[in-house]
Amino acid sequence: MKYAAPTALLIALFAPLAVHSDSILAIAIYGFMAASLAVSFNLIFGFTGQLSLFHAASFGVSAYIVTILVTAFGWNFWLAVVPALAVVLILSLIVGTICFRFKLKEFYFAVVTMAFSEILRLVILNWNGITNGSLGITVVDRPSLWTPSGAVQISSGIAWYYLTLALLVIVYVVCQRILSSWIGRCLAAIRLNDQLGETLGIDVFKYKLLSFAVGSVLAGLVGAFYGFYSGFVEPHYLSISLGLDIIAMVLLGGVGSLIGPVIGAVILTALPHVIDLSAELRIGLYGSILIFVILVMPKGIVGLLGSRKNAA
Amino acid sequence: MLLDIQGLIKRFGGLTAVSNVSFGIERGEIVGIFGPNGSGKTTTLNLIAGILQPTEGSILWKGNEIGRLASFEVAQQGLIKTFQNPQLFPELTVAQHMRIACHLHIKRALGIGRVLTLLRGTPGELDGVLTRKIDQMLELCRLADKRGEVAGALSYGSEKMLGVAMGMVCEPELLLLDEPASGLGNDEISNLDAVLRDLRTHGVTLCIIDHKVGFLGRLADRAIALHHGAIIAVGKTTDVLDNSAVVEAYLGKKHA
Amino acid sequence: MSQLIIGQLLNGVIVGSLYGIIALGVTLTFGLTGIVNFALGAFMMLGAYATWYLYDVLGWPYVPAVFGAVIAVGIIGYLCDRALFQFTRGNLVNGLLVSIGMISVFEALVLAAFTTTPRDLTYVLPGALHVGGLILPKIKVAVCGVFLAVIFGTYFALTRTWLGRAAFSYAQNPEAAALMGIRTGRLQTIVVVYSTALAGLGGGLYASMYSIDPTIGSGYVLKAVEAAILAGIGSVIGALGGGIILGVSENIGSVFLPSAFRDAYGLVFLIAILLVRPSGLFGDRS
Amino acid sequence: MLEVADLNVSYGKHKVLRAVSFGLQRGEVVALIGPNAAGKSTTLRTLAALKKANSGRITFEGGDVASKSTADRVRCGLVLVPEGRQIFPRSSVHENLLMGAYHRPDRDQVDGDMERIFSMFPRLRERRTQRAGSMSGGEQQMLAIGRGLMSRPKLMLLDEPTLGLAPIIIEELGQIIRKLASEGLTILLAEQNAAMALGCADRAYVLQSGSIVTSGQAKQLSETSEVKQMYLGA
Amino acid sequence: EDVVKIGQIEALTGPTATYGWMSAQGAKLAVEEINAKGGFKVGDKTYKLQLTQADTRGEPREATVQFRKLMEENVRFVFGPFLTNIFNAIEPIAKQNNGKFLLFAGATSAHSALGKPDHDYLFRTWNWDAGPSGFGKLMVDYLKKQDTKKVAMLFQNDAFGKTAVDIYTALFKDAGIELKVELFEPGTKDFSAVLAKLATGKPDFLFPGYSDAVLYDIVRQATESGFANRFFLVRGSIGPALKNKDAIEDYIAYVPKYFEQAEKTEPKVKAFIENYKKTYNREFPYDQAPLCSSSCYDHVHMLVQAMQSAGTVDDVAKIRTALLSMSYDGLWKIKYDKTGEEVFGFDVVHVRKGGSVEVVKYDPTND
Ligand SMILES: Nc1ncnc2c1ncn2[C@@H]1O[C@H](COP(=O)(O)OP(=O)(O)OP(=O)(O)O)[C@@H](O)[C@H]1O
Ligand SMILES: Nc1ncnc2c1ncn2[C@@H]1O[C@H](COP(=O)(O)OP(=O)(O)OP(=O)(O)O)[C@@H](O)[C@H]1O
Ligand SMILES: CC(C)C[C@H](N)C(=O)O
Ligand SMILES: [Mg+2]
Ligand SMILES: [Mg+2]
Repeated sequence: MKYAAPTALLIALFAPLAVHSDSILAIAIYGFMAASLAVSFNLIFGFTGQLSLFHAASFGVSAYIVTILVTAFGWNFWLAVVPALAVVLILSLIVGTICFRFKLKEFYFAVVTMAFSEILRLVILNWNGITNGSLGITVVDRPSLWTPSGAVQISSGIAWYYLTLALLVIVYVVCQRILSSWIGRCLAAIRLNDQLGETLGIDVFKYKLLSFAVGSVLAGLVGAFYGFYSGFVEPHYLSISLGLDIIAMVLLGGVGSLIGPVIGAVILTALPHVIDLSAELRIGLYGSILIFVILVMPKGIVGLLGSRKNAA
Repeated sequence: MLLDIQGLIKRFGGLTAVSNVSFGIERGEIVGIFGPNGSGKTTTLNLIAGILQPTEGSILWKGNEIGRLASFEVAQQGLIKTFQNPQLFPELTVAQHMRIACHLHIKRALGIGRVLTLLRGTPGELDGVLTRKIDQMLELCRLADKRGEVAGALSYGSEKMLGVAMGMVCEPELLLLDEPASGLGNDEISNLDAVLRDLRTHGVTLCIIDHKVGFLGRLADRAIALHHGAIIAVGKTTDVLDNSAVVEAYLGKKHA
Repeated sequence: MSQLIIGQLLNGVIVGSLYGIIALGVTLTFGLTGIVNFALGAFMMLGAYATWYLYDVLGWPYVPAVFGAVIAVGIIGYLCDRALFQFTRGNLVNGLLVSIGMISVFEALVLAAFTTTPRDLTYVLPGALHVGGLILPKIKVAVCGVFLAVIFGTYFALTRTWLGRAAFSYAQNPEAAALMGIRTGRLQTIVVVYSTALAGLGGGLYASMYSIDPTIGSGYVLKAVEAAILAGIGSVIGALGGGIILGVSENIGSVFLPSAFRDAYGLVFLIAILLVRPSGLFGDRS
Repeated sequence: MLEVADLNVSYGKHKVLRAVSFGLQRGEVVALIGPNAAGKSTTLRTLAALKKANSGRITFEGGDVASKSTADRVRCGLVLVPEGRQIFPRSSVHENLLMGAYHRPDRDQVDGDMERIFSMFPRLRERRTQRAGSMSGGEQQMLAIGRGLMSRPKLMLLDEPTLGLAPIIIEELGQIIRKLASEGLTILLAEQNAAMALGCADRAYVLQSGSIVTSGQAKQLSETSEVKQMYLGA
Repeated sequence: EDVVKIGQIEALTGPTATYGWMSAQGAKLAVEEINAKGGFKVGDKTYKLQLTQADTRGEPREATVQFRKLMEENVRFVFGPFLTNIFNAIEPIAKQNNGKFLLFAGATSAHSALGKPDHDYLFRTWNWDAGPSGFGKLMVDYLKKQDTKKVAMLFQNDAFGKTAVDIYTALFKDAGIELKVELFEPGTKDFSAVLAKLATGKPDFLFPGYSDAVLYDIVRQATESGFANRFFLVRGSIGPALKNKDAIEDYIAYVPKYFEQAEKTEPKVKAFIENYKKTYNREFPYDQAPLCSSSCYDHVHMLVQAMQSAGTVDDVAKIRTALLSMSYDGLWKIKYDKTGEEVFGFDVVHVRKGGSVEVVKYDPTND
C-alpha cells in the first residue's frame, strides 16, 4: 500500500503508449481532473471533517473566470488562472469565515455552504450579460494552452493527458505535504475533537479556514483546466449534483486516505462507460454497485485494502 | 503572582455556579481545590482556561487580563487544562495524541519557520527531539506499552492518564488538572503523585481538583475549598481539610 | 396587490407543508439512525407512482390508492432497512452513499416500468375555493390539511408517549438507551419505516397536485434537508416550520423579485437564520 | 442468581478476559476490584451484552442469557450502570430518571420510586429540570446511579460508581448499597476504590490482567497483606 | 453481410430525457423495420443498419466523451442531439470531424451553426422555432390575427429556454406585441407565484414552455387559480388542453402532425402507430412528444433513400448532396433548404373551451 501512489503514477505515465483511443484518453483526462477535485475535497472533508458543499462552486467560478478572460478579453490562459484563483480564495475566505465564526457544524455547515454555492450558481445562471446565462460559454476554437514561449500548443489528447496528470500530481503532493506536517495533525485534532484541540493551543478557526481555503483554491485550479479542456462552461458546473458526485468518489475510495479519492474518482468516472448497457439497466447497476461496495467495504476501497493511514 | 483571580462570577441562567471567587497562585506552587459535587470547581478551572467566559470578575495572568481570551489563546500563554471526563481523539493512537499535543512546542521552537518544513516534508531535527520527549513522557505515565493503541480502546484509567500526559507535553507554566486521580487505582495514584512532584521540580505550577483527599491532601501545598460556588476555606492544605465547614460539607464527619 | 401577497403566502404554506412532511422523515431518520436518507425523495417518487398506478391504471378510488401506496412504500422501506440501512447505522457517510445508490436503483426500476414520460393523474378534487377574492385550489387545501394533521399527530405522539421518549433518548446516547431496555434495533426500524411511509404519503398526495416523473424526488429531498437543518435536526414541529419558511420565502420572493432566483430566496433565509442560531431555529443551542 | 463460567473476551487479537468464573447469590453485594485495565469494565459490559464473549457461559436466574440482547437482559432485571456516566445529556434530570423505568410494565409506580431516589440524592431533586449534560461530574454520576435504580433491577451491575463523587457522598453511597442489598437487590460492584468496595461488599474478587487472582469474604480480603498493599494504599 | 453504422446521441435518462428517449424509440423502430425487410440495396450490395445509442444523460461532458467514441468507431451518420446544451458541447469536436460524417441534430442552437464554414456535416431535423420557415414567425403572425397585444412567456431557465427567449423576443418586437418574460428553475412544480405575477400584467395569451410535464402543471395551475386561460404553444401536445377543456378559453398548439386525426386519415401514420404499440408494448403517447419519435423514424428512412440515390454508403459528401436535393414524404413531408435547415409541413391545432378542435395545415415544402 505504501507504494500504491508511485506505482499508479508509473502506470499512468506509460498507459498512453498502449491506448490510442481519443475517447479513452478523454475519460482518463476527466478521471484525472475528477481525482484532483476529490483529493482536494478530501482535504476539507476527510481530513478536517468539514462536509463542504462549496467545492463545486469554487470549481465552477474559476472555470468561468478563466473562460471569460480568455474568450472575451483575449487573455493568455496562464495569466487568467491568477485572478481566477484569487477570486476563489477570496470567496472561500468569506464563506469560511462566516461559517466558522458562527461555529456551524456538520450538516449545518454542509447546508450553509450548499446555500452559498447555490446562490453563486443562480447568479452565474442569471447574469446573462457576462456569463451568457444558461447557455454557458463555448471556447470557440479547439481549446489549446500556450506555453509561456508561445511556441507549443497543447491541444492533442495526449498532451492534455499528461497535463492533467501533472495537475493531479501537484494537487496530491500539496495535500500530502500539508497532511504530513503539523497542519495535518491540527486538522485531525479538529476533525476528531475540536474542543480538546483548542485547549491544547490549536487555533481551530484558523486551521479550519486554512484547510477550506486551500482545498477550494485547488478545486479552482482544477476548474480552470476543466473548462478549458472540455471547451465550454455552463452553470451546471456549480451544481449540487457535482458536489454529491465528488462526495461519492471520496467515500467510495476511502475517506481519510490520500490515494482513496483518486481510486474512487477514476472508478466512478469510468464506470458508466464500462457498463455499456441500456440506460435503465446502467443506472440501476450503478446504484447497486455503489450500495454493494459500501456494504462490503464500509471504509471504502482503501479501507478494504487494509492500510489506513491516519493523519497524525 | 502568576495567576490572580478577582471577584470571579459565573451564572448559568438563574444558577450562580461560581460566586465571587478570588484567589491567587504563586509560581511553583501546587494548589488543591476541594469541594462537594457541584460546588463550582470545574467551572472555575474552565473559566481560567477560557473554555467558559466569566459573567463578572477578572483573571490576571502575569498581570494581564485573560478572562476574555479564547481557550487556544490561553493555552498559547502557557495555561493548559485537562478534562474531568476524558476528552480524546477516538480514532488516534496514544502516540498520535502526544504528537498533536506537541503543537505548541513546535510553534514555539520554529515559529513561522514551520512553513519551510512543508517543503521538506518533515519537521526535520525537531522530529527526533519530539519523539524522545514523547517516549519519556509515556514512560513516566506508564503508557509506553499502549503507545500504539487507539484511544477508543483504552480503559478509563488509561484515558485519564493520557489526558495528564498530553497536558504535560504541552510544557505549560501552569497546569490545571481536573480530577486526574479519579478512576485510578492506588498504585497508579502513587505514580501520578511522583510524576506531579517531579513536574514541580521542573518549574511547573499546578492547580488540581480531586476528590481523593488522601492523594491531593498530601500533594498540595495550599488548598481552596468551595461550597455553593464560594470559597469557604483557604490556606495550608491540612488546615483546610481540618476546617469544620469543609468537614461538614465535604468530607463527612468521620474523616475529620 | 394584497390579494396577490396573501394568496402567495397561503400557497407558500401549502408548498412548505410538503417540504415539511419529507423534512420530518429526514429529521427523524437522521436523529435516530444517524443516516441522512437522501433516498426519501425516491420513496416519495415511489409513493407517487404507486398512487398513480392504483388510481389511474387499476381504477381504485383515490383515498384507498393513497393508503395502498403508503403501505407499499412502507414495506419497501422495511425491506430496505433490513437489507441495507441496518448495516450503515450510525455511519453518516456510508448511509449517505447507500441512500444515493438507492436513488439510482429506484429511478432505474421506475424508468424500466413506466418510462421517463411524465404522468398526470386524473384530477382528484378539481376546482377552487373562492374566499374573499382569493382563489385556492381545493386539492391543495386538502393536501395541506392532511400534512398538518400528520405532522402535529407525530409531534404529539413523540412528546407524549414512551416510544417518543425512547426515540429522543436513543438519539442522544444509543448505548445508554439499550441499557434502559429499549430495543434499539426495532426502534430504528420503526423510524425508518415511518419516515419512508411519510415520504410515500407525501408522494401520494403530491401526485394529486402535480405531474410526476421518475426524477421528482431529488429536488424535494434537498428542500426537505434544508428545512430540517433550518429548523434544527430533531425538531418535529421545526420540520414543518422550516418547510413553511422555505415555501413562503420562495413564493413571496418570486412575486417581488425575478422568479429565476426562486430557490435563492429560501437559501438566503436559511443562511440568515443559521447565523443567528447555528443549530437551527428550534434546535438545541449547545 | 448469576453464574459466570469460563468467560473469555477479546478485542481483536488482544485478550482481555481469560477464563473468568464467578457467581452471585441473591441479595449479595460482590465487589470486583483490580488495577487499571484489568478488565473490570469489560466483564460488566459482557454481562450486559454490550460486548460479545468469545466463549463461556452466563446464567442468570437459572437460564442461559447468551442469546439475549442488552435490552432483553434489562427486561429480565439485569441492569448495568455504566462507567463514565452515559446519561442523556439533552434531557432533563427528570426525563433521565423516567427513562430508567422505560421497560417496566408498572409505569404508574414510577412517581414513588422517583421520590425514593430524590431522597437518596437530594441534589437531583433540586436540579430536576436542569439539562443533565450541564450538571457537574459528580451530579451526573448520582443521576446515572439513580436512573439505574429506577429500572428496579434484580441484579445491578455498578461500574465505578464512586467516580468523581465527593467523600461524603461516597460514604452515603456505601450505606445506600447496603440498604438496597438488605431489601433483596443483588449488586456487582466494579471499583478502583477498593476501600469503599471492600467496606460495603460481602464478597470480593480480585481481577488482574483479565484473570481472577483472589477471591473471598470482603473482610478477610481487606486484611491480606497483598491486597492491602496493592489496593488500599497501606 | 455489410452493415452501415448509425449512431444516436441523446439524453436517455435524467431530467431532460423525454425527447431523447422518444427519438431513440423512433430511430430504433425505423432501423428494425428496415433490417426486418432484409436491409436495403445500394448499388448491388445489400446493407443492414447497425444502431448505436449513446446516453448523454443530458450532461454536456458526458456527451463529448460519447461523441468522441462514435467518431472513433467511424460512425458516419449520427442522429441527435435534440438538446441545445448538448449540441453546443459537441459542436467543437464535430467541427474537427467535418467531412467525415453527417449529424442530424434537432437542437435549436444548431440553427445558427448551419451554413457556417466547417459545418458541412450538419443537418437540422426539427425546426419549429427559428428562421423564415420555422414556426416562430408563423406563430407570431397567427397571434396578430387574434388581435393580441400582450403575451407572457414562461420558460424553463436552461440552455434551450434562453435560446427560445432570444428568438421570440425579437419576433414579438417586430410584430409590435408586448412581451413579458419569466423564467423558472428546472424541476419547478409549483408555478403559482410566477403565474400570479404574470397575471397582474393581464396578458392576452400565456406562452409556456416546453416539456410536457411543465405544460400539464402550468395549464392546470393557471386555470385552476384563474391566472390565465388562453395558451399559446409552439409545439407540444394538446393533452393539457383536453384535460382542462372546460377551464381554457383558447389553446393553440403547433405540431408537426396532429396524430389523433392523422391516424384516421393516413395509412402510413396508422401503421406507424400500430408498429409502435406492438414494439414497445405500450400506448402510443399522443400527448407526449410523439414528434421526436416520428421525426427520427422519418429521418432514418430518408437517409437510407439518400444513400440509395447517391449510390454509396460511405461517401458522406455525395450523400449530403443527395439529401439536400431530395424531398421525403413519410409521416411528415420533409426537405432541407440549402444550408441543411429543415423545412416541413405542420399543423396548427386550436382547441377551444369545451374541447372543440380546429386544425389548419401548412406545407412550406411546396413553396
Ligand atoms: N452549562 C451549565 N448550565 C447550567 N448549569 C451548569 C452548567 N455547568 C455547570 N452547571 C452547574 O453549576 C454547578 C457547578 O458545576 P461544576 O461542574 O463546576 O461542579 P464541580 O465542583 O466540578 O463538581 P464535581 O465535583 O461534581 O465535578 C453544578 O451544580 C452544575 O449543575
Ligand atoms: N473497545 C476496545 N477495543 C480494544 N481494547 C479495549 C477496548 N476496551 C477496552 N480495551 C482493553 O481491554 C483492557 C481492559 O479494559 P477495561 O476497560 O475492562 O479495564 P478496567 O479494569 O475497567 O480498567 P479501569 O479501571 O481503568 O476502567 C484494557 O487493556 C483496554 O485497553
Ligand atoms: C426538445 C426541444 C424542446 C429541445 C430544444 N430544441 C433544444 O434545443 O434544447
Ligand atoms: Mg467537576
Ligand atoms: Mg473500567
